[in-house]
Amino acid sequence: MSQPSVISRRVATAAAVSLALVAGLAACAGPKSSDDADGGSGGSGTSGKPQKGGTLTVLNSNPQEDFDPARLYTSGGGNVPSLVFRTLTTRNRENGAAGAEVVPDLATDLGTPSKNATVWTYTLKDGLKYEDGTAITSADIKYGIERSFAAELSGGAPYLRDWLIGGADYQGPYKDKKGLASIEVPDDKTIVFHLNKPEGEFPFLATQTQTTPVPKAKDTGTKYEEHPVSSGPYKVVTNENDGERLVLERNEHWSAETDEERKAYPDKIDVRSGLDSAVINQRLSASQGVDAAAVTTDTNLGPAELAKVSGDKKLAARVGTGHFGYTNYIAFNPKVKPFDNPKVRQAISYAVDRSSVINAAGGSSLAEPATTYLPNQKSFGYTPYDHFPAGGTGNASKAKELLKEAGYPKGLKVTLTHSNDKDFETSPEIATALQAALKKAGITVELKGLESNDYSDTIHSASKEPGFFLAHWGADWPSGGPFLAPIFDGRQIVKDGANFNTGFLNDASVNKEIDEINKLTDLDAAATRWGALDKKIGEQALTVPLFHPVYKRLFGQDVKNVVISDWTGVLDISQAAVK
Amino acid sequence: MTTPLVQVEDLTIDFGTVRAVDGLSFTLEAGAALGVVGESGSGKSASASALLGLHRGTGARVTGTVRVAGTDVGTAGEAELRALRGAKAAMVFQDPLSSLDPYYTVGDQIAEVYRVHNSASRRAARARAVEVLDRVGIPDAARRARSRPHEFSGGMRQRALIAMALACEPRLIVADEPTTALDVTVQAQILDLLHELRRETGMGLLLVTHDVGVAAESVDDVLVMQHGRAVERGPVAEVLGAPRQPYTRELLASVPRIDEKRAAVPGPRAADPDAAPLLEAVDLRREFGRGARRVTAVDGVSLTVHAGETLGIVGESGSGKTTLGRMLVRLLDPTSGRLRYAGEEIGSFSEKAFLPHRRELQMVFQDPVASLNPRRSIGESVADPLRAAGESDETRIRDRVRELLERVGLDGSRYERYPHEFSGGQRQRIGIARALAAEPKLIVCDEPVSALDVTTQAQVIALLGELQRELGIGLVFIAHDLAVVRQVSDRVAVMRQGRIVEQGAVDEVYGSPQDPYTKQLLAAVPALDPAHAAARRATRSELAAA
Amino acid sequence: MSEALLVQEAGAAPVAAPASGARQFWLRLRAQRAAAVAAAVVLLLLLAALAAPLLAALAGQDPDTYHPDLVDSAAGGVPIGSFGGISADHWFGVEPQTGRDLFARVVYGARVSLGVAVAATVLQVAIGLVVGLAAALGNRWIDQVLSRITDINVALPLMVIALALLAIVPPSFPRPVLIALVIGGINWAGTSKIVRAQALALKSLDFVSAARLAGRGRWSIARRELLPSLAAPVITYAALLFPVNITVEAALSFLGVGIKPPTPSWGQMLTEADTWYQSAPTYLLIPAGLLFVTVLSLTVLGEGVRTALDPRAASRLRIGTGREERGERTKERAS
Amino acid sequence: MTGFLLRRLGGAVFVLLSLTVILYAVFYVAPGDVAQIACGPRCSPAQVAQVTEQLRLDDPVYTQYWHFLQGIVAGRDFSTGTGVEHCAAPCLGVSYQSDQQVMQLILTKLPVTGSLVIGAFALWILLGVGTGVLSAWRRGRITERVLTWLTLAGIATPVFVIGLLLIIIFCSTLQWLPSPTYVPFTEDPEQWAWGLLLPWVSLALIESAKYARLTRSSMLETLAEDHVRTFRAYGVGEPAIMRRHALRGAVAPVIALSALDFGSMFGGAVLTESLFGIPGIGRELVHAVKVVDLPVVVGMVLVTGFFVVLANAVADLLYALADRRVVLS
Repeated sequence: MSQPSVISRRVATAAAVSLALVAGLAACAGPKSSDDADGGSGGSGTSGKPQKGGTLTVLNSNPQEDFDPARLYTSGGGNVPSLVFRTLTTRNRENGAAGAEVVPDLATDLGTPSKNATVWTYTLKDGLKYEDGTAITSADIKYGIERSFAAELSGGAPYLRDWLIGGADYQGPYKDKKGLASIEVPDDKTIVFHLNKPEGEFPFLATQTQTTPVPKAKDTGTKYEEHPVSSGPYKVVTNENDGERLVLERNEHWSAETDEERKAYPDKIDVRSGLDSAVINQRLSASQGVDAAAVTTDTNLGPAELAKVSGDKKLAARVGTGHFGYTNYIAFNPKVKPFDNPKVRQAISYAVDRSSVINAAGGSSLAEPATTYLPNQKSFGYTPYDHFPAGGTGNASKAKELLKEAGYPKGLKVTLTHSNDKDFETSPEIATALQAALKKAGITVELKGLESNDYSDTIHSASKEPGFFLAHWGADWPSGGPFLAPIFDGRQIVKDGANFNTGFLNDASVNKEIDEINKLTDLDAAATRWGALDKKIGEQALTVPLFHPVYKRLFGQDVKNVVISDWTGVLDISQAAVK
Repeated sequence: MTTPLVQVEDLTIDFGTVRAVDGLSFTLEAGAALGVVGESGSGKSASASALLGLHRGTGARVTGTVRVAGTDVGTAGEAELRALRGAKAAMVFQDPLSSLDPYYTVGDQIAEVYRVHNSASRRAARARAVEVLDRVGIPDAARRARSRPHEFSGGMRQRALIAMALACEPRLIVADEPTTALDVTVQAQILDLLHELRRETGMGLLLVTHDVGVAAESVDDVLVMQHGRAVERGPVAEVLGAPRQPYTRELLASVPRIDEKRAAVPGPRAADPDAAPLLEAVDLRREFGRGARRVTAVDGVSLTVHAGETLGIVGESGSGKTTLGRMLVRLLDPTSGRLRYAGEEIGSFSEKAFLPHRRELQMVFQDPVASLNPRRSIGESVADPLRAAGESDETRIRDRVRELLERVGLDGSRYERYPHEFSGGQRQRIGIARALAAEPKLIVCDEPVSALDVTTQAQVIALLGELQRELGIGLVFIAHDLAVVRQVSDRVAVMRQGRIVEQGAVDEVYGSPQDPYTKQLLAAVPALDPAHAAARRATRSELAAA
Repeated sequence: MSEALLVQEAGAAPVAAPASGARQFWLRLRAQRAAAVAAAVVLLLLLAALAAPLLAALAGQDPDTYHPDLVDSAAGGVPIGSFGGISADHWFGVEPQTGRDLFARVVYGARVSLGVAVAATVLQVAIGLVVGLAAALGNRWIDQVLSRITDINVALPLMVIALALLAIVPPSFPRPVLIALVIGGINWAGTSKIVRAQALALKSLDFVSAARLAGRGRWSIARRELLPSLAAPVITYAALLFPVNITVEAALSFLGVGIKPPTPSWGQMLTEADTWYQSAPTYLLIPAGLLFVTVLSLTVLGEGVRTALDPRAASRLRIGTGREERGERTKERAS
Repeated sequence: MTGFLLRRLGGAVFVLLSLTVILYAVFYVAPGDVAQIACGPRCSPAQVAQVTEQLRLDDPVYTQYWHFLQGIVAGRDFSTGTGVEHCAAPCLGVSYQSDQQVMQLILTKLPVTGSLVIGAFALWILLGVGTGVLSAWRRGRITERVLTWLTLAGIATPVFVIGLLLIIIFCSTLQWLPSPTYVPFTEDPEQWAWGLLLPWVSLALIESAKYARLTRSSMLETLAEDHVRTFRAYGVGEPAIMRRHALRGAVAPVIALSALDFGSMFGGAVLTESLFGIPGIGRELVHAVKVVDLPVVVGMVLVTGFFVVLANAVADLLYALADRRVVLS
């Protein structure tokens, strides 16, 4: 009797929703674009030139349960995996907006597009080696991508499946020995991707860990994550309790000459996870013993802790602030009455009290008001707009007026669906704040809190989707594409599975514009057009953007060279030094 | 003459508002034996405790002087008091099981006491424990010293307690009801032991007891107490033989006597031995537990009860008499055997099938506290059989209950009262009223008077007799007290280890017992006449030797 | 507190404590000063909970209104002013982040916390009574089956089942009711064990036999003869269960499956306030203090009830109602 | 004795099987698409269908249960994609969400929870019994009152509040202790102890309260018994009475309760484990419930249930050993 084992362990946090980084793996933030480029608002805890050596301790709440490149979602697999896995391209490891750029990693450049950006060709650098000294070949990268199609190793982002020719039907190398024909490896250094439509953002996709080379001979299927073969500066020495305790040591076969991005100062990385977030912040603020050289890659300062930190200058100097492309918003399902009526949606847009929502999310230091769906960062093509100005605390009279026009002179009674997670995002606190604000506009809100799995199932089901609910969306990479397309592209409506086009928008002009932008390989030009598209879609009031979170995280007093990019928002541990 | 061993002057003890002892004075000379006799509540136990200063720290108020073996108990310091306790005067308590620590071996407990008063090594103290245990007649004392109290029988435990008292060779032993919890045969042995020890060691004995017979057997002088006061004191033969005080006379008159025949019964007693018996048990057996722990409580008992007659069942504890009684009214199912009632085989009836007859077989229980639900009014308890029979007219129920209460000699208006507002004897009457409410054909009385003082016993027994004559019901009277059984029964059955060893007309069995066990039982009953008691002690040792 | 202890403690109560009218019970309870004070405190808390809207109105506040102006948004939403923003308007200060009035939330929270705990306790006692009685009175088979079911109940991890059940039941079902049902439905084994043991002990008493002889059926006996006598141990046990239930509600909140906002409960407040210990201590101290006072009062009251239910206690309390108890056994005063 | 053990064994098997049936039933109706969760949020319906098939979630629930039982008796095989992994009997299955065999998972978590429980246990017995003895000895005096208040505070305070306060006081403010972390005993016994000290203390503070009460009440009960009167009447001093007789009376109930607590703590230290980040059974269990990882939930509950059942039997045995009057039945 045999039963296939399984799959990702992707856990509630990730499942809930937005997907994207969010989850425990990479949450994060980088200094705000305005915060500039020279050191990040976090600054570098201690002055002095960073030196090699020492042990960097990582205190996390979520274990690195997935350590298989096929199963990681976030670009570069977030922080820790990126020390072990190199990818075709990668994030630019710099502070702020500069960090939102994509740069080559294993490949010599960002890829050569042809045939209207439907074919992308990459050439590998020379001298690339695994931890065992064997050479990395383009065939290994192809194999790494193919195995991510296996049901046993699911969990990655959907783009390869959606973009590669034949991707939708391919079941991975375990079932289909022939492999995926749309990936060609003419020689050991070259790899060619054939896409089913133009995708100017392919270089961004190439940052994902699925493009990490996996030597076929070393593949042990679901067991691979116990000891993945390193291509990066560190190798896994210990992996206990499914990623709860990780010890990484230097990979002697990694050469800094081939890797401009990873600084790899510490000799050893010690990841301890499964800690309560309050405990992590306590330890980081005390910064005693090993905790002096500690950081966290998944735990933000909560409002209470922020209150404490803001009263302590010394401690405040050890806070890294980051902005990650992320929006929390109200979503409407226009198929459900009364939200089919644009006036009702507009009325609610006018009525929201963003200041109390922001307070509920942790206050103005932890959240910035959002009136646009796209995050307020240049790389996304941020174009400011506020179609239904509610001011700081809501415009109740305008809302009432609209309700009257919509045929609800005596007010309205609606149900707001939210999750029961304690995440300050789609959580009850936010819903409660909205409830109080809408009451002023004569809208009685009943709250319906769902447990995480139920919530995720419900809001992503075309048939069960509620009319009025809290949602959030994070960037798979810092561009408008993965932010707008899944949500507003009418061809991505999924009837019998997880659907993310929650407004069921299927507008030919929107669909066409998305296709047009995808053809652009000039990413700056694309960004501008994404911004314009966002503004245009915003008029339909299918969502009410609420706030963009700001991430604040403590690091130990010995930590130097703190780099926080706008891409991940996380203090980048590949740059951190402890000596 | 030297100072007396015990000198009590004007002793008064108050518990809160209740005065337990009221101006008591007496003395006890070294080596003498004094019996303190009285009914419950007479203050006899409280007085005994005062001799060792045991009321200290309990909230009781003690005034007057108590001197024991040269120690002024009232004013002595803690250390002085501890030096008195056990070493000069030792106490033997009533309930031998609860008076020993269940967690330690008997030997260790005696050794502990010994070491308090003697600087002896652990080993020496243990040796002393074995020595005294051997002295009090524990067989194989060295081995039994390593047993825990629950592994001892009641008599053995009482011996162990006496051994503990002997350990430090005290000048006085205060024994508080030392035999009350024991069977007659064992009681006799313990009394004999005390007698012998006293003769041997010359220590003084203060014996507190409610049983005049026990006092008659064991002491030189007797002090009768009532309501906390001394009523009469004198040499035992004098007080018991020719009481001067009315209370003493009343007390003595109430004591049932084994050698006294049942008074002739006036009125109709429909005990026709030829008529079909009301209840017939054939070869009844009852087992408890399963497997290796199986115990046979009743082992093949056959008997008959006729309407209007009283069958007495006597036996010591563990003889199976209570189990038998409960089977007779179907509170317990027999393991095997037959039980015929009114011509029907009811032994195998299901509870449901038996229901029509259920109320015709009633029982009066031993413990007047446990047999009434403390949280229900007594009227409700008595009305239970009426309601269960389907009567729902509240007035009729009340009338009938009043009638019944009055019939058993209680105030019929006390329907709403709760059991704790009644004395033991009254509660027993309520129990009888409840049994009568069911209009029974047969009542099994399980030790109905053993928890009562003698004067009360006599009244309850008289009531039962009266009712039987009046209603013609059959009675089964179960008791351990041979004298009581003799007073009430037409026929008697003697039980031992689940079997009936002897059965017959009451005068025949008491007059010329056939079974050796019956003889032994009869010989163990304490006699009121001290002279007679000495003779019986001799008989007992003969029987024991035989 | 594990139920084993509770069993142990309540089990120490005498089987069929003899004789006590309601009045004597009351006398004995009143004679214990600590218990009397505790009873008053409990009563006060219950009243406060019942009169929550009134009390909040008296303070001129309600539990749901946001006061964004009373918190420092940039500092994470810490209340402005000393001691968590305590003022003439806000007697207990305001809640961090939202600025909602803490006094109003505390009194409304008392409703939920005490309500859930009362309901859960009642449920535990009710199920425990039925199962325990049935096991004690039924035949060997019924006893075996029910005892095994009780074992299963003991072995079921409360938190796991609570997590699962709270996810299954539709969110429209009132959460406090659900939580009471879950706590009550999962944690009754202790009660049933006590009831079974006590009922077995009582069953062998003569007055139960007498009721059988009177022709009463099993359930009639259980109701009339056993139930009144079970009251003592069960009440004692319930007084111990109650505070445990309050902390279980808090623990469920801590695990994220407790009472849902905006409904306040002490447990939920404690959980939220946990991290605010340093920056807004009153937020933690007020519900924690109240919880402590409640548990303390209930425990003292429980002890008091247990003492009062034991008539032998009367002599200790020197109110002279139980003194004759002992002598009574063997005494007849001229009847 | 043999009979006692056999009956207990039978009862235990019945209880444990019932637990698994209940869990299968509860999770059958629980919301949350296991395959979707296992697959990841952006899986296509086709991919989810593949995962469903792989996890055999398309089988009827009773078939799934049957396979579970078969696994316990005979073991099962699981595909890793590149090969087959054998899960030897007694096989509790493989996690839906990770690839670990449940048995292995349990074996890695047991020592962790074991460390927590054993240390806390020793501490709470010491603390609880000590407090109980002291308050029985000083009954009616101020010491007893203070101790009573302290124990009540222990009962009234949720462990997550006490735990956090301890961290703040000892790790942050006073900086006397390193932050709590779990280091396996086999790796470094000294760090193991230091790392677990605060969790031990937190649990002990809360648990010891009831032991204090139990010890005190048992001792007072014993002091009211007749045999204590006997020894007083024989001149035995009060200290010896307390030590030899009163305390002895508390031994049996304390031992019995300890066994029960010890057993139930294996699944019951959820809050402590969560707060201090101790990767033990309780925390894993809560996590597994949240992600609908049925094999892990069932396996873990079987283990915690086993400890509870075992503890019950051990408690009875110990009670009988401590108090020879008790007969095992």
